[in-house]
Amino acid sequence: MDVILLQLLNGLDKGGAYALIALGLTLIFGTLGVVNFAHGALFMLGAFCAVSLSAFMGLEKVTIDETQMTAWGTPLEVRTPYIVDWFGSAGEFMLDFSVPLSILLAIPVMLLVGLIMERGLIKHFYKRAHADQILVTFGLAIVLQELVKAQFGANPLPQPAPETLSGAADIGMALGFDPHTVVYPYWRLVYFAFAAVVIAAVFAFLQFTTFGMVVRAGMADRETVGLLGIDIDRRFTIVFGIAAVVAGLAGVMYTPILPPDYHMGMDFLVLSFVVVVVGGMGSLGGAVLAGFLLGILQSFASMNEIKSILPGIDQIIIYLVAIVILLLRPRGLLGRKGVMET
Amino acid sequence: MSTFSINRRGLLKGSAALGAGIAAPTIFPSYAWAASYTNEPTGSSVTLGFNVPQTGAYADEGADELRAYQLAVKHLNGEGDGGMLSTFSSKVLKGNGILGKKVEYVTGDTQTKSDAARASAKRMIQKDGAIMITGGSSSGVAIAVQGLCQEEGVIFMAGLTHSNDTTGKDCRANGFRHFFNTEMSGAALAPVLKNAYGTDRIAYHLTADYTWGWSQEGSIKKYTEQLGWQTAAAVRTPLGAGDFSQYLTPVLNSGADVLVLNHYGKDMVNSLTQAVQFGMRDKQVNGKDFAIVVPLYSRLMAQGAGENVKGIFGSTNWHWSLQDEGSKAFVKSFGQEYGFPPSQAAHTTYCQAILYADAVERAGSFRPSAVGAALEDFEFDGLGNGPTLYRGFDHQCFKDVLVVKGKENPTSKFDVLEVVEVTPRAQVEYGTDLLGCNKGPFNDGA
Amino acid sequence: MGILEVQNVNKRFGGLKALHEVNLTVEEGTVHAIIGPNGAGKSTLLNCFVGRLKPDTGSVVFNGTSLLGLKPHEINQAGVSRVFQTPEIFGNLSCFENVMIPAFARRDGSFTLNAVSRLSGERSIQEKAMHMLEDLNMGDKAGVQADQLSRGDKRRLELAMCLVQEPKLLLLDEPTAGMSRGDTNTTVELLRTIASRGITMVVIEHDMHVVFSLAQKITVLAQGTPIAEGLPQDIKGDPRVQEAYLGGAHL
Amino acid sequence: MTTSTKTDTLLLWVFALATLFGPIILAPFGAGYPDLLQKFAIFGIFAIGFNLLFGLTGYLSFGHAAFLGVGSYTAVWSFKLLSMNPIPAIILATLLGGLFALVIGFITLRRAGIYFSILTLAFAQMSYNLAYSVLTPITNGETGLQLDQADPRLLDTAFGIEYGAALPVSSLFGLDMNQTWTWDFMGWEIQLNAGFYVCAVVLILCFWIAMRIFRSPFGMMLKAVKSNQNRMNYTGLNTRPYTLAAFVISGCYAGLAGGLMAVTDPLAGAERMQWTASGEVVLMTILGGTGTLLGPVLGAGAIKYMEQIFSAFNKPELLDFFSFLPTAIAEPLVSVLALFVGEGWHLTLGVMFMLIVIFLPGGLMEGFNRILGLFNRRRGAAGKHPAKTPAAAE
Repeated sequence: MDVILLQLLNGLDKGGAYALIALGLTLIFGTLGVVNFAHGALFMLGAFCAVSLSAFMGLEKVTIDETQMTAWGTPLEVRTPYIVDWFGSAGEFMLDFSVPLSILLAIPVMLLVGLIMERGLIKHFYKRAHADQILVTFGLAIVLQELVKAQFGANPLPQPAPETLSGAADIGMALGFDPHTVVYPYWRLVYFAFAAVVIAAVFAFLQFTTFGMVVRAGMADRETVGLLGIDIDRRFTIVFGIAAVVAGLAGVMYTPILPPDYHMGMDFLVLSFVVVVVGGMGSLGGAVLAGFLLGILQSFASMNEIKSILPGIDQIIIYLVAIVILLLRPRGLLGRKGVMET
Repeated sequence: MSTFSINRRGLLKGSAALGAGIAAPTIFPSYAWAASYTNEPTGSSVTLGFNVPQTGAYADEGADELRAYQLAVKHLNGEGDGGMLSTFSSKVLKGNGILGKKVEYVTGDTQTKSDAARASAKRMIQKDGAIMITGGSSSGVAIAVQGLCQEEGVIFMAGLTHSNDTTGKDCRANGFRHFFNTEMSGAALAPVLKNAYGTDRIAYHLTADYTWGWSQEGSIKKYTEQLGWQTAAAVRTPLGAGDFSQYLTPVLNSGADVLVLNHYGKDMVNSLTQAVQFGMRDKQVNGKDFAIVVPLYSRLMAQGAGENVKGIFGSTNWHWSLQDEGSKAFVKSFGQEYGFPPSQAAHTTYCQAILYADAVERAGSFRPSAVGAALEDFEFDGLGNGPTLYRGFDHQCFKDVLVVKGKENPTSKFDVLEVVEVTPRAQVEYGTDLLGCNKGPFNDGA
Repeated sequence: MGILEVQNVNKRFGGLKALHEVNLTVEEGTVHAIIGPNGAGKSTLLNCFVGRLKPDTGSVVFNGTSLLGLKPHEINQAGVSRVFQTPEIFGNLSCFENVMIPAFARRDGSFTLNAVSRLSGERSIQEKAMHMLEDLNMGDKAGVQADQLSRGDKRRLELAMCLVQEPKLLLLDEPTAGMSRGDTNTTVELLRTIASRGITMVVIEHDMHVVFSLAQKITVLAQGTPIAEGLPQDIKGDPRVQEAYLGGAHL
Repeated sequence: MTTSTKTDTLLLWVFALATLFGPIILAPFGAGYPDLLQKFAIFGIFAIGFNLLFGLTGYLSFGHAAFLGVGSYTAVWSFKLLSMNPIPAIILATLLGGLFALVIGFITLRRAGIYFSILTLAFAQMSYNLAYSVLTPITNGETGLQLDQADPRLLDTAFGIEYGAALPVSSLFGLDMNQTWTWDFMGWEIQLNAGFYVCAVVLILCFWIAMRIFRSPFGMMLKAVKSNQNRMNYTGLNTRPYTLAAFVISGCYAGLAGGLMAVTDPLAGAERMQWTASGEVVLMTILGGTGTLLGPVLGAGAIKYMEQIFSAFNKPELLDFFSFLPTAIAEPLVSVLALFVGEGWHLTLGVMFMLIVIFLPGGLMEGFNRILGLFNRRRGAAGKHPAKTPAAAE
């Protein structure tokens, strides 16, 4: 029972990440009709916002101690972060909370990245074939990740969660389990809550603001909305920015779970496409539903009990589910008719 | 070659069949047939091929390997401070290149994919005339390139490859490995684990689901079960899983009190980071402190796991903090060139380049069979791992193995591991029948 | 016994009754028009003929075989061709190829792996297609890419594609929709020529001028039910028909 | 009509000669060595086959690498169990590639558009994941399937062919596939390799078949599928068997390419089936020019060339190259350029994709046609040769 509960938590946590990435991807599909292969790269850029901030805050005052030598024969360098030097314990607190603080950096940066990407590149590809969109955004993804690699190297860079959130919570106790049976890392709980909040915010934004209403109308019938004299293109540009921010935030908050490296975007790319397609192209609710569904199924498929009956099932479960769902429901779980079918 | 005559006949027939457009081989100048082995160096220089991962997950290790090779080339050509040449027990290298020929090199990107690695190795052999191929950062690639070098008739000096198979069931006469393997890791780690954790332990293995992972799991199981440990479960995880939470949570209540992570590279960084997040380093099970073991450590990768490596045991081929003369000379030489200490990948590849050059010098020829014979059963010292034997039977180096632990109070970002035990060579040696190597004859190619 | 016999066809979409007890007989060699106000169920009925929709109850029998449950390509192979409201053509192929494709479909059936023969060696098909284009005054446009054509020419091309199959029954869904007066007149002339060759046609049309200059028989649909059927002159004066068309505007 | 047949014959001849003289033509570009030439031919075949599906029907498969992988595994097994002769290996690889495509195509072609793409991707990733792990007894997992001294090779044994103590080499009735004749030609070392010529002959054959398909009624039907499936159905044509046939033919091409990879280099690794490998052939086709005959071969060549040649440059070589410049200029120039070569060759690839698709949507073929058009226009303007009127009817 405790094992099931833990796997459910794992699934929700994974699902949160899948849903966040897929949400932006499907938003871009639904509004702009663009297949964005650079979406994984946006996730990766978000993660590197966190890396940059902690690197920036971690800038160190270097004093060279000539009396001591390193093993490789250079004088020993004594390093203290400027921020600690200046602000004392407040500085230490900021260093500790660099990942959550990175959200503040990631929002403007990712918005800007999104706007530049859309205005500079994507908008020229609205009317082009999907194959062209794939090629150009894939090229962009490679360029972005190679630039990050040139700057930060290829190895993962650890981004610890804040000290107070780095342990694990004994949540089983509250639910009547024995102590120490259902423990779960604080940060993963934070991540799940964060994913839920962001998803809710995006839905609320589209549901309850006039801006969102116009965007939804535009998703349903772009031409008609255009005929009403509403500048739908500019709104779609902003939608692209929002999608970039959502992907970026997913990346920022994921860094304590998965030490970021330049290639992490590609690792998530295929998966996020599968999630979007299973959910139904252009369906926001579908993306969220499919994200959680696949996350949970993946978790359960990895259990020893199941693997011993079906070896290797955990490696293919996502794809297997995608195949079954697409054959049973041609347009995905909540897909609308006519989207991306030609 | 019992089929030589058939070959010759068929060959003429075949080439005639290729038809117009290609001249028949008879018009070729005869010197094309005179080369007695692949890429025999005829000029004043000799070309080595450095095949390292430049893209993909191991790009940083590949970059470090390349740095070490460039340093070795400098030293071989008599530039720089000579590094380990001065501490190496064999003194035939004079700093005038190899056999008086200046050492030049070409590079290739393995991408940590067998196909890409073979393609770039072929380019270096077929186009650039490389006489020897070396490098790599995974066993799949090492075995693939080793097989290629056997076919092409050049020597392969393996880089970072830890699977038993490289010098076990997939060994080749033209291939040589300086790095240690999972069998040695198991043999070296077991006594240390016994001292630290006792003999009454239950281990839970998470294993990367491919050849190296299985090999590592098998070795650790074998040696820990000899200690009296039990194995609760051994679970296979997909390569590049990213999030390992679904494999980690079953560990919590399995009754196991040791978690063995048979992962390498990014998988190791991720699974270790996440295991620590699940509180596994501070946990108590069966009245004992829960322990995590990472059988194969890489310092470059351990940096990616940050603070999570603290207090966690593993094994490694070499570490820059070693205090023997060879290691000190190498660290100094490398550090002054690049400003930071070398990794074990850099060390093993540097050694391989030096060992190759030395063998050529001693053999007096670049001919692969002659060089190979010079390397076989070669005893040497002064390259950082103590007295070492290049065993002739399977072309595996036997030397001391380091058991390391994540350092509690690192003084710099390079200082993440501390050496807790140098397991002497005698303890990690194994018989020739254990891994079943059948390497076949040398191939000189052409 | 007509070439197309429709009996007691019913079709519902959820709560909406789209077709109700439709009975219809199309005689061989005639032009039969189906008219009715918007939403009367004309297109739904047509879709039931070609296999796009399946009636809930009732039967559609063509030339002695039931069309129910057949796929569109099977119905076409049985001899029914269809012209769409907006021309459905192969936009990025030349007009010549557009006409060759149906010619092949008629000769080789719904699938042949004809990968070894050369298009340029298919003399009889080429002649047939070229002949068809010339017949419809499009000989000079043979090499033009189809989506470069004017709307009228697209319609004409689509007709050529249907006619080259020598269909036993030709279905036309508003063949003059969105056309200028001039284009409409030319199209009507064209259709009359085709009709005069004895090809059976079912026409759905809004334009009464077109209907009365073409049809030998007219069925009027209103709210999914046939309310009148007969010769054009009978229909013209039928008060029920005038009633159905927006409260009796004079036709 | 006859002109088009003539043009085709000419194109075929030019293509065949260019392929056969490849080792000489490409030597000055540093690409005239056997392995790269073999890769050009093999990936050329792969891309031609992919284009038969994608270029003609518009179905974008993201799983074609799976068929390539199946072909490779089949060929290596054929070497192990039957004979080192490449002919049974190639035939079996083609058949199994096609068979695998038939099964996957039968399921995936029920959907179109991006749904089809993701379905094929899912199948290919499943194949890759399984080949890497649980199917190791068949695929030898990470290490890849290799030849062994102790393999049975039943046919070879039956014909009394033995291979001595060394590992056997695939050989066409005695002509070893790794046999290379070198020849000094105007200062360049020309390498004529038996394995390459086997690939080249197969490539020319494949090109010819593709050309015949393009010009056949079947090819026209496939173009019609891309153009308007609705009209296809109402014209009495069943689209499913057409798309399935295209999918299977293109799977055969992929299997054949995989088989040839094993013939020239008898090792089959699982990463050949990874989605990135499927993506690569998509990129080759689009880069060269989707739906053109020659484009995919050019695209395959361009990407393989970059992979080998750009990745081989390193900083010291660049510094050497620019040593004629003063260091103040050379240093920064080299550090910028170094981003694009050696370990940064992926960056060049990414930039190239973007530039091509932005400025040359029709791929390299469009580029050539534009240059050709420019040339023709200039000649036309000079009044010597009036611009040719486009041929009517075909």
